[in-house]
Amino acid sequence: MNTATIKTKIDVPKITATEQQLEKDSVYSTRQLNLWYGSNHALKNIDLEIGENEVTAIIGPSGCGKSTYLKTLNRMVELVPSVKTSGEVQYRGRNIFEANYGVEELRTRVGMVFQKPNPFPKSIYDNIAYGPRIHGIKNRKILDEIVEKSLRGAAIWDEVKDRLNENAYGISGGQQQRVCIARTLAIEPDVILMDEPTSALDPISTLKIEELVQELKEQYSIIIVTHNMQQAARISDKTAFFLNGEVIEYDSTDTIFSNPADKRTEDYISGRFG
Amino acid sequence: MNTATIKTKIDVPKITATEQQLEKDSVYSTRQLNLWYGSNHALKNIDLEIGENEVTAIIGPSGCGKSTYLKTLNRMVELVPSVKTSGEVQYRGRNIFEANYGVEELRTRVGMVFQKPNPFPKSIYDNIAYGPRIHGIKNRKILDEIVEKSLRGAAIWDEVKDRLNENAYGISGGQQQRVCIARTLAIEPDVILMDEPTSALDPISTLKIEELVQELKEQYSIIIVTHNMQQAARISDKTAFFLNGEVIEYDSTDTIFSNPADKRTEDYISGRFG
Amino acid sequence: MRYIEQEKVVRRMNGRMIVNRIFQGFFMFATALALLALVILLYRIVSQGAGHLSLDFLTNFASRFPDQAGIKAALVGSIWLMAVVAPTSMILGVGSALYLEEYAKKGRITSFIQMNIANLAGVPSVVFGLLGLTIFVRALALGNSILAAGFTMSLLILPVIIVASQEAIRSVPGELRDASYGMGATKWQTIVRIILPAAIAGILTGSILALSRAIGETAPLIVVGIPVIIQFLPVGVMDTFTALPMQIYDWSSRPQAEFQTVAAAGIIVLMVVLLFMNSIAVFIRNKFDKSY
Amino acid sequence: GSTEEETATSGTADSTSDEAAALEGSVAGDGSSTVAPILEGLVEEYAAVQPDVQVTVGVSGTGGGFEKFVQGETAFSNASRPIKEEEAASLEEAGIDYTEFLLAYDGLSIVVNQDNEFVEDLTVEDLKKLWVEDGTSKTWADINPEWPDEEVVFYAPGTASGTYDYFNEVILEDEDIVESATLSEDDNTLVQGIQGDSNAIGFFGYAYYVANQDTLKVVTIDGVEPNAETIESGEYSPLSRPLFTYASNAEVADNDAMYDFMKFTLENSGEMAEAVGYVPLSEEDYDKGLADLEALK
Amino acid sequence: MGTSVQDMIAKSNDKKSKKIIEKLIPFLLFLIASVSVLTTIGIVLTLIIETITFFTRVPFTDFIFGTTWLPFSNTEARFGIWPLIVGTLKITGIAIVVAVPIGISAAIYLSEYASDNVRRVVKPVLEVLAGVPTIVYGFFALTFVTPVLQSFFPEIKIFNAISPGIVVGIMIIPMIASLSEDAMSSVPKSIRDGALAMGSTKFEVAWKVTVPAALSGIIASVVLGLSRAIGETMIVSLAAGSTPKFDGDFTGSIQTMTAYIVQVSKGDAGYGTTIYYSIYAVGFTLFLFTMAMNILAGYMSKRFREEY
Ligand SMILES: Nc1ncnc2c1ncn2[C@@H]1O[C@H](COP(=O)(O)OP(=O)(O)OP(=O)(O)O)[C@@H](O)[C@H]1O
Ligand SMILES: Nc1ncnc2c1ncn2[C@@H]1O[C@H](COP(=O)(O)OP(=O)(O)OP(=O)(O)O)[C@@H](O)[C@H]1O
Ligand SMILES: [Mg+2]
Ligand SMILES: [Mg+2]
Ligand SMILES: O=P([O-])([O-])[O-]
Repeated sequence: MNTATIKTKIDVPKITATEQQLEKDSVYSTRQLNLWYGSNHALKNIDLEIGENEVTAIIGPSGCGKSTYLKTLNRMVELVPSVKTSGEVQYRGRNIFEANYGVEELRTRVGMVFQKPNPFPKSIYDNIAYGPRIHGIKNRKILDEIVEKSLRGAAIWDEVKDRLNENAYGISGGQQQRVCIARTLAIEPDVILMDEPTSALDPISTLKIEELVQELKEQYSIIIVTHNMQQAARISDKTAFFLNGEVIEYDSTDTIFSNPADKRTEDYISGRFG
Repeated sequence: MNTATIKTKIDVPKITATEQQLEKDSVYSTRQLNLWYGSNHALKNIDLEIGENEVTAIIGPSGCGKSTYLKTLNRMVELVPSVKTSGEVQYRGRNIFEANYGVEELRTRVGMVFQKPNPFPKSIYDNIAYGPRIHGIKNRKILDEIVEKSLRGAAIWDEVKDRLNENAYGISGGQQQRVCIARTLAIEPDVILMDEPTSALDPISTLKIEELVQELKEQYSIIIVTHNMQQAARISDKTAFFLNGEVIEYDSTDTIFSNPADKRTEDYISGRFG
Repeated sequence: MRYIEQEKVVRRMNGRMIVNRIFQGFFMFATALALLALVILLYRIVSQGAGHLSLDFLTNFASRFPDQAGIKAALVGSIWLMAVVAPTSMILGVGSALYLEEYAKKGRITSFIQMNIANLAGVPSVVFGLLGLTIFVRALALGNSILAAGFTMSLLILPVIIVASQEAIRSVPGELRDASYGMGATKWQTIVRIILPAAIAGILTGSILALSRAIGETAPLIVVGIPVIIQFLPVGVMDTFTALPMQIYDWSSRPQAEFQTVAAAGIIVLMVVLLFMNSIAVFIRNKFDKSY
Repeated sequence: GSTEEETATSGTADSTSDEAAALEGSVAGDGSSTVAPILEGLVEEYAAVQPDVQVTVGVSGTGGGFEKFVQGETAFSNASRPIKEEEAASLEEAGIDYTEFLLAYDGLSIVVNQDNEFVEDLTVEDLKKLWVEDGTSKTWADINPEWPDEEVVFYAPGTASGTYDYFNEVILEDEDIVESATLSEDDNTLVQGIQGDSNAIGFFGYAYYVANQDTLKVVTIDGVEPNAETIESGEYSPLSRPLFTYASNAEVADNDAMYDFMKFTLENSGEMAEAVGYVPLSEEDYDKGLADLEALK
Repeated sequence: MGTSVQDMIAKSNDKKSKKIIEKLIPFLLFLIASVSVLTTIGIVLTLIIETITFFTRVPFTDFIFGTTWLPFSNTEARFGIWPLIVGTLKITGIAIVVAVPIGISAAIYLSEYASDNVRRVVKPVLEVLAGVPTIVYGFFALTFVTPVLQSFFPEIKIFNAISPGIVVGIMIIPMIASLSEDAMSSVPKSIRDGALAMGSTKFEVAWKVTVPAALSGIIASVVLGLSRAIGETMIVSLAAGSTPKFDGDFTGSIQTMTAYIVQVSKGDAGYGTTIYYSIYAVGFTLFLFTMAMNILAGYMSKRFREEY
C-alpha cells in the first residue's frame, strides 16, 4: 500500500502563532450551544470539547441533530435562512459566531465530507484543484503537485491517476467519495467534518473509507457522524450520543459501547430503538 | 379496546368451490420464479409456498428483491415496462401469468399496503368506499356499513369516526397507514401484501400496526416485507430470507431467528451486514 | 355478511374493461387529432410554398411581382433583431434568475417579484407592443429601429427566460453548492464556477426556445410600426428593418393568389429557422445532459 | 424596367440618376395606401439604381401619413386627396415647408362579388342610399325591387385614408358610413372580403381593382365604367381623382438622397402608375413637377 | 514542497476585491431583477396615462356600458367597448370548446396510458405545435380552414368567428395538454399504485383518482388557455375581419380587442387623435381581462400544490 508515502508527503498543518490556544489539545469547544430552525429547537445546550488528532464520532437516531451540529462547526448551517443560534462555538480558541469572523476563512481551515458523494461535474483534476484555485493558486505546477498529493492522501491516486481529466461522475460511488475527501485535503485543512460519509456506499468502499479515516487522524482532527454503531465503535476515539437535540453522553468510545452511563445510550446501542 | 368487536364482525372470506386447491393450506406457490428488470436479474429461481391465515415475513438487505417479489404476487411489478419473468406463481392453484388471467380480478382478491401511506387525496370516507364503488356498490347505506366495518377492522374507527368527510391527508402518518389498510379490507381480500408498512411511521404507530397484523391474520393471509428484524420476529409465523434475489432460507420464524441453517442468514440476523 | 360478492365482481369486470377500452380509444383519438392538426398545417404550407422556394427567394428583396418576391430583407432583419434580443434578454433573464434563486431573501418582495414575473408571462404580446411604442419608439425616440423592436421583444420573452433559468439553477443539486461553500468559496465564486456551469444547458435550452418565440412574434412589430416596403439591409441597430413575420403578414394579406404562395414560402423559411434553433436547443440539452 | 426613358422625360438633366456617383443616405415616407402600389414599385426600381439609398415607405393612409409628416418622422407623404386645411396648419405650426407633387389619376372603383349577377350599374343616388347609415339594415331589394332581398355586406377603406375622405366628400357628404361596414386601412383585406362574400360591395383605388379584375366585378357609375380614358378625361365622375405626394422642402434641399429619389419618382411615376393600374398625367404635368423640384434644390 | 497550501492561501487571498465583488453583485443583480417589475409598472402606467387622456374625450360610462363601437364615424364617433368584448368572447368560447376536450384527453392519454416511447414522441411534437408562430396559424385559418368550412356551410363569410376560433383552439391545445399533464403526473405514483393495487382499471385510476387530485391544476391550465385565447392577435387579425358587432352571429366578420389595436396601429389613426388613445383604453381592458385570468390560474395551481 502507498500509505507510507502519504504520511511523509503531507505536511502537518501548523497552527499559526497568533491563534490563542485556550484549551490544550482541544480544537473545538462548544458551550451552551442552542440552535433553532424557525421554532424547531434542534440543538439544546450542547457542551462538547473536540480533541486534536482524534476521531470523534457522533451517533444518535434520525433527526436528533447530528448533522445540524456538524454543520454548525463550519457555519454551513447558516445557509438555512431560518436558523438562529445562541451560545458559543470556539474553534482554536476563537468564537466562530463573532461578528467579524470570516466564514470563508473558517471553511478553508475546516473541511467537510458529505453523506452522498458530491463531486463537481468537472474532471477529477478540476475537482481537486477547485479549492486551491478559488483561493488564488493558479500556477499549474503547484496545482499538479497538490492534486497528486491530495489524491494520494485519500488513497485513490493509483486508481485514477490515468484518468484525471475524466468527469468525476464516471467513477464508482466509493471512488467519488474518496475524491471528495481528496478535494478537502487539497486545501490542507485542520479539521475534517464527515456526515455519514459511507452511508451511500457498498461494504467494500465503506471499509476503504474507514481505513482512510484511521490514517488521516494522524494529521487531522476528524469529526464523523454515523448511524452505523459498529462503524463508530471501529474507528472513533470518542463518541457523543445525541438524542432529541441533546448530548446524552460523551465519552471514550470504549466506555460508550461497553459501559454506557445512561440507560438511553444503552437502549440505543443495543438496538432497542432508532 | 375494540378488537373483540372486530373479530365477530368481519367474516372469513370463503374460497369459492370452483377454485382448484392444488396444495392444501397454500395460498401462493411460487415455482422457479425469475424476474429481470431489463438485464438486471432481480429474482432468481424463487420457490416459496405461502400458507393460509399465516403471517409470512420477508427479510433481507436493501435491494435483495423483497419488494419485487411482493409486487410480483399481484402483478404490480409489470407496471415497470422493462420487466420480464419466467416460472410460475400460482395463486389458489392457478398460474397468475396465464394469458387470460385478469390482473384487475387478481388485485381485488389480493390487497396491498405500501411503505409510505398513500391514501387518495379524498375524504376518509371516499378512500374506503373507493373499492366497493368501483365494484359497483352504490347504495349509500351499504357503503356506510362497509366503511365502518373496514375502519373498525383496521382499528382506526374510533379515531376518525367524527371526521370521515375530512381529507385523508389531514391525519397523522400512522393513521393514514391504517386508513390504507382499511381501504384494502373494504374489498374483503383474501391475501394482504404489506411492503415495509411501518418504516415511515413512529414507534407508537408501528406498534399499533403490528397489533393489527396479529389480529388480521385470523381472517387473511398476510405477507409482509420488513427491514426490521425484531418486527419480523415479533409478528410473523414464517420468515423468508432473501439475498441478492435468491431465497437463502425459508422456515418458521422461530427457527430462522434462533437456529438458522445458513451462515449468511445468521450473519444478517446478527447485524453483521445489511 | 359479505358485501363484495366475487361472482358479481367477476361479472362486472368485463363491463369495466370495455369502458376502459372505449375511453382509452377516445383519449388516443383526441391526441391523434391534435397531432393531425399539425400534420395538416405543415403539409398545407409545404405543398403550397415549396414551389416558390429557390435560392433567389432567399437573395431577392420583396417585390410587387410575386415571382420575383424574395425574403432577404426580412431574413436579415430577423437576424439583426435576434442579435439585439438574445444578449439583452439573456443578461436580464439570467441576472434576475440568479438574484431570485441565490440572493433574494424569501420574503414579500421576492414573492412579489415572482408573482409579477408569472403575470408578465401572461400579458398579451400586443400589449407589449403598446409598451414598446410608447416607451422605446416615442419616449426614448428610438423610432422604428432594430433597437426599439429588439428591446420590446426582449421584455416580451424576459419572463420565459427568467423562469427557465430559475428552474435550471434550482435543479443544480444543493450538495454541489454545499461542497463549494464547504471549501471556503464565496457566493459569487460558487455561482460562477459551480452553479452557472451546471445550469448552463438548461438556461440555454430555455433561452433558445424563448428566442424562437420572439422570432415568430408579429403583433408587437405591427404596433411598434415596423415597415414592410424595404429594399435594403440594415447596417446598424438604429436602422429601420423588417422581419420575417411582418413580411409573411404582408404577403398573406395581399389578395392575389400568387402572393399566398409567396407567403407560404416565407412561412417555410420561418419554420426552418425555428427548426434550426430548436435543434440547437435539443443538441445542447442532450450534449450537456448531466449525470448527477 | 422603366429606367430608359427617364433622360427623355427629364428636361433638366444635370445629374441623371443612373450616371451619378453612387449616393448614400436614407429617405422615409408614409401615407396613402392608394398611392402605395406606385411607390412600392418605384422603391423597388430605385433600389436597383441606387442600392445604397435606404428608402422606406409606410402605408398608414393619407391622414395617418400626414400625422407622421407633421411629427417630422417622414420626408414625404403620399396622399389620395389634397392636403386638408387643418393638416396644412399643423405643418406650418411645426415649421415644415412642403411642396405638392401630382403623381397620377385614380378612379375610385366600386366593386361587388363576382357571383353577383344582378348589379351592373349604380347611380350616385344608389350609392348614397346604400352607404349612408340610416338605422335600417340594407338589402339589395331596397335599391331595386327586382334584386334579392338579401343583406348587403359592406367593405370600405379606413377613415384615415384619402379614399374614405374622397368618398365621404362626394358620396356620403359628411353623413355616417353604414355601421356594419368592415373598415380597413388594408385594401387587401377589402379585396379578400369582397372576393369571399357574394353579397359584398366595396370600393378602393382603381389599381387594386386592376390587380384583381379576374376575381372581382366592377360596377359602372351612371353608366360609366372606370378605365384609363374615362378617368383621365374626367368622364368617370364624380369618382375620379388625382394622387399626390407632399415633400418636405428642407429635406429636398439638404438630403441628396431625398432629392434624387423624388426626381426618380417624378421621372417614372407615369410609367409605374400605368403598370400598377392608374392613369398617368400628361408629360407637361410631370415636367412641371420636376421644375418645382429643381427649384427647391 | 515546503510551504503549505494554507500559507499560500493566506498570502494570495485578495480579500478586499473579493469583498467588494460580493457586496456589489447582489446589488447589480437586484437592479436587473427589478427590470421585470419596471416592465409591469411601465405597462400599467403607459396604459393608464393614455387611457385617462382617452377618458377626457370619451365619457367613462359610454366606454364601459356602450354597445356600439364606431370610432371612425364622421358625425358621432362612439366608443362602447362591448362589441369588441363580445368579439373576443366569441373567439375565446370556440377556442375553449375545441381545446379543452382535446387538450385534457391528450393529457390523460399521455399521463395514464401512453408508454414512455409514445410519450417521448408525442410530447415534443406537441411542443412543436406550441412553437408554431401565430402568424402561421392565422395564414392557415384564412387560407385553409375558412375555405374548408365554407364548403360545408356556405353561409360562413370569408371573415368569421368560427375559423379563427377553431384555430386559436388548436393553438392552445398543447398548452392545456402539457400543463394538465404536468398536474396529473405530479400526482404521486404511490397514489396511483394504491388504486391499481385495488384492481382498478386504468380509466378508473384516471377518472376517479388522478383527475380529481389534479383538478385545480387542470382548471388552471384551462384558465391560462383562456388568457392566451383572449390575448391572441394575429390569427384574429388575419381571419376574423374588422367589424365590431354586438350580436350572437358567428358566421360573419367580427372584431376582437387585439385586432382593433392592430388595425389602428397599421395606420388608421395618427398620434394624438381620440382613436389613437382608444387603443390604449382597449389595451388596458385587454390587460385587465388577461390579468384576472392569470391571477385566477395562479390561485388555482397554488391550491392544487397544497393538497398532498
Ligand atoms: N433545513 C432544515 N430546515 C428546518 N428544519 C431542519 C432542517 N434540517 C434539519 N431540520 C430539523 O432539525 C432536526 C435535526 O435534524 P438533523 O438533520 O440534524 O438530524 P440528523 O440527526 O442528522 O438526522 P439523520 O440521521 O436523519 O441525518 C430535525 O428535527 C429536522 O427536521
Ligand atoms: N423499477 C425498477 N427498475 C429497474 N430496476 C429495479 C426497479 N425496482 C427495483 N429494481 C432493482 O431490483 C433489485 C431489487 O429491488 P427491490 O426494490 O425489490 O429491493 P428491496 O429488497 O425491496 O430493497 P429495499 O429494502 O431497499 O426496498 C434492485 O437491484 C433494484 O435496483
Ligand atoms: Mg443527518
Ligand atoms: Mg423494497
Ligand atoms: O390610403 P388612402 O389612399 O385611402 O389614403
